[in-house]
Amino acid sequence: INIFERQQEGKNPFYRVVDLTDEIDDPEVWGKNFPLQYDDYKRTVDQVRTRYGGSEALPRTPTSADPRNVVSQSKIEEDERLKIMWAGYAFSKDFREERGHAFMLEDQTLTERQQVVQQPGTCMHCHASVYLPYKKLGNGDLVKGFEVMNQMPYFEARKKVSHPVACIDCHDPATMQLRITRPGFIEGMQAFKASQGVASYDVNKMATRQEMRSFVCGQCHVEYYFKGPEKRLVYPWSKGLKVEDILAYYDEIKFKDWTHKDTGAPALKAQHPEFEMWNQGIHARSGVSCADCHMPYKRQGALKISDHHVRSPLLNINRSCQTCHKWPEEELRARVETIQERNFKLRNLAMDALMDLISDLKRAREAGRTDGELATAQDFQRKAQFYLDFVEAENSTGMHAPQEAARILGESIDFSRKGQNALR
Amino acid sequence: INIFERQQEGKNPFYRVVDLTDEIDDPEVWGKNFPLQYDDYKRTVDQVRTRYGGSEALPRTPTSADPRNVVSQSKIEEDERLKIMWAGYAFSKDFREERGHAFMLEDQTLTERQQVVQQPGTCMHCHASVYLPYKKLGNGDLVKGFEVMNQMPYFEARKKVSHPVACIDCHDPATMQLRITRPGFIEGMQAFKASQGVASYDVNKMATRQEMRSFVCGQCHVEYYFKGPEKRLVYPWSKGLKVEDILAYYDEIKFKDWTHKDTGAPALKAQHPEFEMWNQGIHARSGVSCADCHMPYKRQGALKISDHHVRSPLLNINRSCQTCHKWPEEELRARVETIQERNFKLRNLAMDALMDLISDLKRAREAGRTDGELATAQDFQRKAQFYLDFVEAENSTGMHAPQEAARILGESIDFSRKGQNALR
Amino acid sequence: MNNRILRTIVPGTIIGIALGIGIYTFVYARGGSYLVNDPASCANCHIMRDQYDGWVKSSHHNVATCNDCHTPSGFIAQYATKASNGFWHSYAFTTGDFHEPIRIKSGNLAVTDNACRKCHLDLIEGIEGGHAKGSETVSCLRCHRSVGHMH
Ligand code: HEC
Ligand code: HEC
Ligand code: HEC
Ligand code: HEC
Ligand code: HEC
Ligand code: HEC
Ligand code: HEC
Ligand code: HEC
Ligand code: HEC
Ligand code: HEC
Ligand code: HEC
Ligand code: HEC
Ligand code: HEC
Ligand code: HEC
Ligand SMILES: [Ca+2]
Ligand SMILES: [Ca+2]
Repeated sequence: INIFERQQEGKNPFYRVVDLTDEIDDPEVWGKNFPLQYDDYKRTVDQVRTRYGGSEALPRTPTSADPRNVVSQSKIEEDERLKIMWAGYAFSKDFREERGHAFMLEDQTLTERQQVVQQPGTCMHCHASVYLPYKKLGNGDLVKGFEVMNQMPYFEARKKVSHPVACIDCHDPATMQLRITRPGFIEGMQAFKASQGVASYDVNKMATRQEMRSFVCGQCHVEYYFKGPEKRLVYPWSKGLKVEDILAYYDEIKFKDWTHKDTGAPALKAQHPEFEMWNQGIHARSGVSCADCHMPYKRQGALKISDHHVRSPLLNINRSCQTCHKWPEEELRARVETIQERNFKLRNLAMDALMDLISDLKRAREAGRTDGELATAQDFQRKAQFYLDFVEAENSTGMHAPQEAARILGESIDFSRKGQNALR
Repeated sequence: INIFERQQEGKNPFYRVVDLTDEIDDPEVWGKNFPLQYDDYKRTVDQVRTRYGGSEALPRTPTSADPRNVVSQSKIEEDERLKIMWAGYAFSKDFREERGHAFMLEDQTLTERQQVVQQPGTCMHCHASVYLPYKKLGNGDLVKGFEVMNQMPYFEARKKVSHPVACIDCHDPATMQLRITRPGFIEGMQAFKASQGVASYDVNKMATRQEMRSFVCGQCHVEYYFKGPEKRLVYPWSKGLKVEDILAYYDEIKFKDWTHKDTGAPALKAQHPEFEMWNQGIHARSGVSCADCHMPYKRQGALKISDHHVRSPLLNINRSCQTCHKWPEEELRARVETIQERNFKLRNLAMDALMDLISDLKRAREAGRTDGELATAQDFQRKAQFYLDFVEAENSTGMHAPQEAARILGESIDFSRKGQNALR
Repeated sequence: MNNRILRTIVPGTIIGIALGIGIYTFVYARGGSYLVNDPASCANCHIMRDQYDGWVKSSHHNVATCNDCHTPSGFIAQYATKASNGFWHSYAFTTGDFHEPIRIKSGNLAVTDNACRKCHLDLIEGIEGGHAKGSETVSCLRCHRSVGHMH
């Protein structure tokens, strides 16, 4: 019975129930043709915690302003030093552990950061299914639509979208091939490739299938900033993907995210540079993609499908890691945790060093020293903080590139302590 | 005929030409039974440089005091900061890149460090075939002989030995099985295992064959010190093998190698902790032994043997790495060099930080501050220097445990810079 | 019913059902494939497809079939292994109750490690330590895991 089913399944990969077009963005409709993928996709509502990742489902009393009855743990409460690092910036108000894709739109809409700053429509790029909305706003032109939405106030843009990331954002409806739909990534890759001597790179034409299995994630899991009054979303890769390349870029254009409240430093906030960090690691170098670990193949009868329940690989070690690594599950978990623990300890040292610098700077300022005198130390703070945050905000706790993450933390410590010395 | 010969070889791999006993230490005699291994063993005289390892054969004019006409490059000339780190210690006089096993005895005898300090016979433990000499001096008791030689002056002990590490030091002549002949390692492992709750560990009885393929190297490639007036060789592992465990041990017994000339700090010199560092890495965790990479199997006629030309794996990538890693040779070299370069850059930052601390301390001392006032900063120097040296003296340039090495360097930077702060 | 009877009947029933299912699969899904030597027959179970595809491209596909590496030498031992694996794999396949990706278990791993020696004994006599009677043997698979089929 089971076997018969399996032999049948083996022969007939999918039933075409509806005709998908580029105008349909509701995943439920796509799910009619691909019920297995859709079922898993819906499971991104699950919340399970790992040692350093996953997320915890914390009950909360809904209010009219924020109807969520479950949120994930607050990172700034877990480590109060973060509030000091981000003093004067919205992140010191509310910053939580990220959770599954199903929540992206509501978590963005409801974060208390929205109450502190007026955000632009640009935010939507990575928290909603914007492919169709962009095309509509741009009269068929994706990039034009992107530009239009960028300049809307957040809550106006919010009305134009209705789903978190959906099938249409990663797939071509006709062939189901992967595709890149995000202008930010298309332009970012172009700039990056140009820096390597490749002119007019077109990701949708020139990327290999295996590359696409990471690039679809690189659409959002990257460091970014909003450029100019048009609030254009830009991935700062024109000098390279390493932390020093990105900082050099920001320095060149004299960009800052905010001025640190206690010290006056022109500070930067690094944000989820998973793609950049992964690029420095041994897995990327070995051709292992994000999807290999976060959407591993699973067997459904005779079919092998990609697990669309995107989540921490530690919740699925056998499929995520054991295809390549013949070690027992417990051993693999222990390996990851050894790497993460080492990373976390060094991150804590770097955090302490930064706290020391901030408190020295603050005291110097209170003692009446001018910004001119403090400039060197402030610049060290900018650097130290960006490096530290680059690892802190990277959600793998060092796993995506262990040696590189430790190197960056080591340099961050050096910057913080040199900043202190500059105050002598 | 050729084929016939090979078939014979295959069936009867070892021609027993001589009867080996525990009284024969001349490798040439062992070589009669095992000509293939002996041929390779002799090739450790080769000198070839890799990016960060191997060694360079520099011609030199022999003198009566030092008849060597070839030496390897001087590390303290390549990086003058080393002289400052070791000011007042023999290493600031002469310290060279290590080369093949064939040179170990002459390099030890002729290093200029010998002219600066009176060394004890203990040195011999790791630079000569001491198994038979120890047994003779101890009337058949290895450990007793060890104790006797430790207390001789170096040049008296020197007369008791005649070969660099030889077959008898790693092999049982009757079975050719690996064995541990070095009291330092036997006792060190006992202390280490005791710290893990294993009582009276006997390495020769309890180690697996695969462990022995690393332990024979761990006899010498380790951190050590000479204990007490008996100059007993001790491996400081009773709290564990990590750098912080070893430092905690030295702190507890208030041990120092010397007093830093410029700063008065009670300094430590770390020495070739390959075994300790390898232990923290992913290869050790995966059961990959020193011999797997440094003595890989090679095919010689119809036989497969262990390559006794112990050397940098980068000179033999196809056999050393490619059985496990199916990447092209150039790619594997690039991977190693990426790891090493990252390590080397961070090491340079840590070195600069240490130089800053030393010069601050020196100035403070010259300004008349007392050792009492400087004690905290001096202790930071001790720590920073030991951590840095632990990576610097570890000869793989980070390769044996990339993340761990970077973590240690990061902490070293923190210590140096905190030392500077303590002087404010 | 008291516990003792339960303890006999329940497992008995389960074994009975299992046997039934196992035998059903053995026949229907060609679990008997185990008894022949054609590698393609192992791939009858689509679950063995990866290994089959890997084997086709491996250094050994001209010289060794699945059974050369996955059954011990000697007629009885060979068929005992085949029958036992044939039955349990059929059972596992039907119930779907097995670890994925499939992992070779220690018993079968030992069979395979020994299989290398069937063909390569001459070559490895040196490293096995002709003189080291009774010492541990080398595990070939530590370095050569992928010779039969890339995983
Ligand atoms: C070698 C496997 C591997 C690859 C390849 C990989 N990751 Fe990860 N990733 C992990 C592991 C392991 C963690 C840690 C999970 C944890 O701590 O629970 C992680 C964590 C994450 C997290 C945080 C998850 C959580 O549970 O909080 C995100 C987001 C992430 N990775 C995205 C990416 C992206 C994007 C890429 C590609 C650019 C990528 N990963 C490539 C293994 C991988
Ligand atoms: C459209 C933007 C977008 C794309 C494309 C995207 N992500 Fe995400 N991802 C997010 C956002 C936003 C969150 C956080 C949601 C929240 O916390 O509410 C997230 C969360 C995650 C998490 C954390 C889950 C947890 O339990 O902590 C993982 C893992 C992850 N993404 C991996 C991936 C991978 C792998 C891909 C590509 C296959 C991918 N993402 C593609 C935006 C995206
Ligand atoms: C370049 C893509 C991108 C843009 C643009 C973006 N996000 Fe996100 N956001 C992500 C990803 C990826 C995650 C999950 C990883 C993480 O939390 O570190 C995330 C997580 C979040 C979360 C959940 C975790 C937390 O921080 O509490 C909130 C809230 C959020 N974003 C709000 C916003 C807001 C507000 C904006 C606009 C100012 C914005 N995002 C713009 C990609 C983006
Ligand atoms: C964040 C990106 C992302 C989203 C959103 C997404 N997919 Fe996928 N999907 C992938 C990736 C990556 C693959 C693997 C493609 C490959 O290997 O070439 C894939 C593969 C597939 C395949 C091919 C068979 C398989 O499982 O490998 C189907 C069918 C599919 N997805 C359907 C869907 C449906 C239906 C939805 C919406 C419910 C959806 N996908 C949403 C990234 C995504
Ligand atoms: C598609 C193959 C593949 C997958 C899936 C994969 N890895 Fe790896 N992994 C590799 C390769 C290749 C290397 C590099 C070493 C080599 O060449 O064998 C590696 C190296 C490692 C290392 C050593 C590198 C280091 O940074 O210390 C660890 C640990 C590791 N992987 C853990 C994991 C874990 C945990 C997962 C699942 C979350 C995973 N891997 C998934 C292929 C993979
Ligand atoms: C995974 C393979 C691997 C293992 C296992 C390994 N090493 Fe290495 N080792 C290397 C590589 C690669 C280098 C760097 C060589 C270079 O830079 O030329 C190195 C360098 C060295 C060097 C310096 C060599 C030189 O050419 O200057 C020594 C000494 C050394 N290792 C000893 C050991 C010892 C002792 C062990 C076991 C405790 C060990 N290694 C385990 C790969 C390994
Ligand atoms: C008796 C002590 C002793 C033992 C045992 C020993 N070594 Fe060494 N090894 C040395 C010394 C001393 C040197 C440096 C010789 C010199 O520079 O003159 C050295 C040098 C080396 C080098 C550097 C070669 C180069 O070209 O730079 C490597 C690699 C090495 N050993 C690996 C090993 C491995 C692997 C083992 C075990 C199979 C091992 N050693 C066992 C003492 C030992
Ligand atoms: C615990 C084992 C051990 C002891 C004891 C030991 N050595 Fe070594 N020695 C080594 C190893 C291993 C190397 C090769 C690795 C390296 O150079 O870092 C080496 C390298 C050397 C070298 C060549 C590189 C250099 O430093 O210029 C000299 C010279 C040397 N030792 C002298 C001595 C002297 C003098 C003593 C006694 C005070 C001594 N050794 C005691 C293990 C030892
Ligand atoms: C520094 C340690 C060391 C020295 C010195 C040494 N060997 Fe070995 N030898 C090994 C190791 C490690 C093996 C691998 C043993 C195993 O796998 O169990 C080995 C294996 C052998 C074998 C078994 C066959 C093979 O090649 O694997 C023979 C025979 C042998 N050595 C002979 C010699 C002879 C003759 C000498 C002296 C000329 C010598 N060895 C010196 C470490 C050493
Ligand atoms: C006997 C098997 C074996 C040998 C020989 C071996 N390795 Fe590995 N290597 C591994 C294993 C196992 C891992 C861990 C990842 C995994 O589980 O696949 C690994 C991981 C790695 C990694 C990723 C870990 C990291 O620290 O980034 C690199 C790079 C690597 N090896 C390079 C080498 C080089 C270079 C050599 C030769 C000098 C070598 N290996 C020899 C088995 C081996
Ligand atoms: C009836 C379907 C089927 C056929 C036909 C089949 N296998 Fe399997 N095989 C399985 C299943 C299911 C498993 C997983 C069993 C488990 O993990 O308990 C498996 C596991 C294995 C394992 C590793 C599991 C272990 O217990 O060590 C080996 C080796 C293996 N098969 C070899 C073969 C060979 C060789 C053939 C052909 C002669 C073959 N198989 C034919 C279904 C099959
Ligand atoms: C039925 C006989 C047979 C069995 C069983 C067998 N081999 Fe082989 N093997 C051969 C022959 C014949 C060759 C030469 C093939 C060639 O030249 O392409 C070979 C070649 C090799 C090679 C060199 C080619 C390569 O892939 O690198 C290795 C290594 C090897 N075998 C290892 C093993 C191991 C390990 C096992 C057990 C898991 C094994 N063999 C089982 C017959 C066998
Ligand atoms: C520690 C790693 C290691 C282990 C364990 C190991 N081998 Fe190998 N083997 C190698 C290396 C390296 C080579 C390549 C030798 C060369 O190229 O000269 C090799 C080569 C071979 C070859 C091919 C020789 C040729 O070139 O034709 C065969 C066959 C082989 N091994 C069989 C075995 C068998 C059988 C075992 C178990 C008894 C085994 N090996 C254990 C590393 C290993
Ligand atoms: C030359 C030897 C050789 C041949 C031929 C061979 N295998 Fe294997 N097989 C192995 C080895 C070795 C392993 C263990 C792999 C591991 O542990 O990574 C294995 C493991 C397996 C497993 C368990 C999966 C795993 O990775 O643990 C299955 C299933 C299997 N083989 C099926 C087959 C089938 C079907 C064939 C024929 C098409 C075949 N094998 C031919 C050597 C061989
Ligand atoms: Ca999370
Ligand atoms: Ca060297």
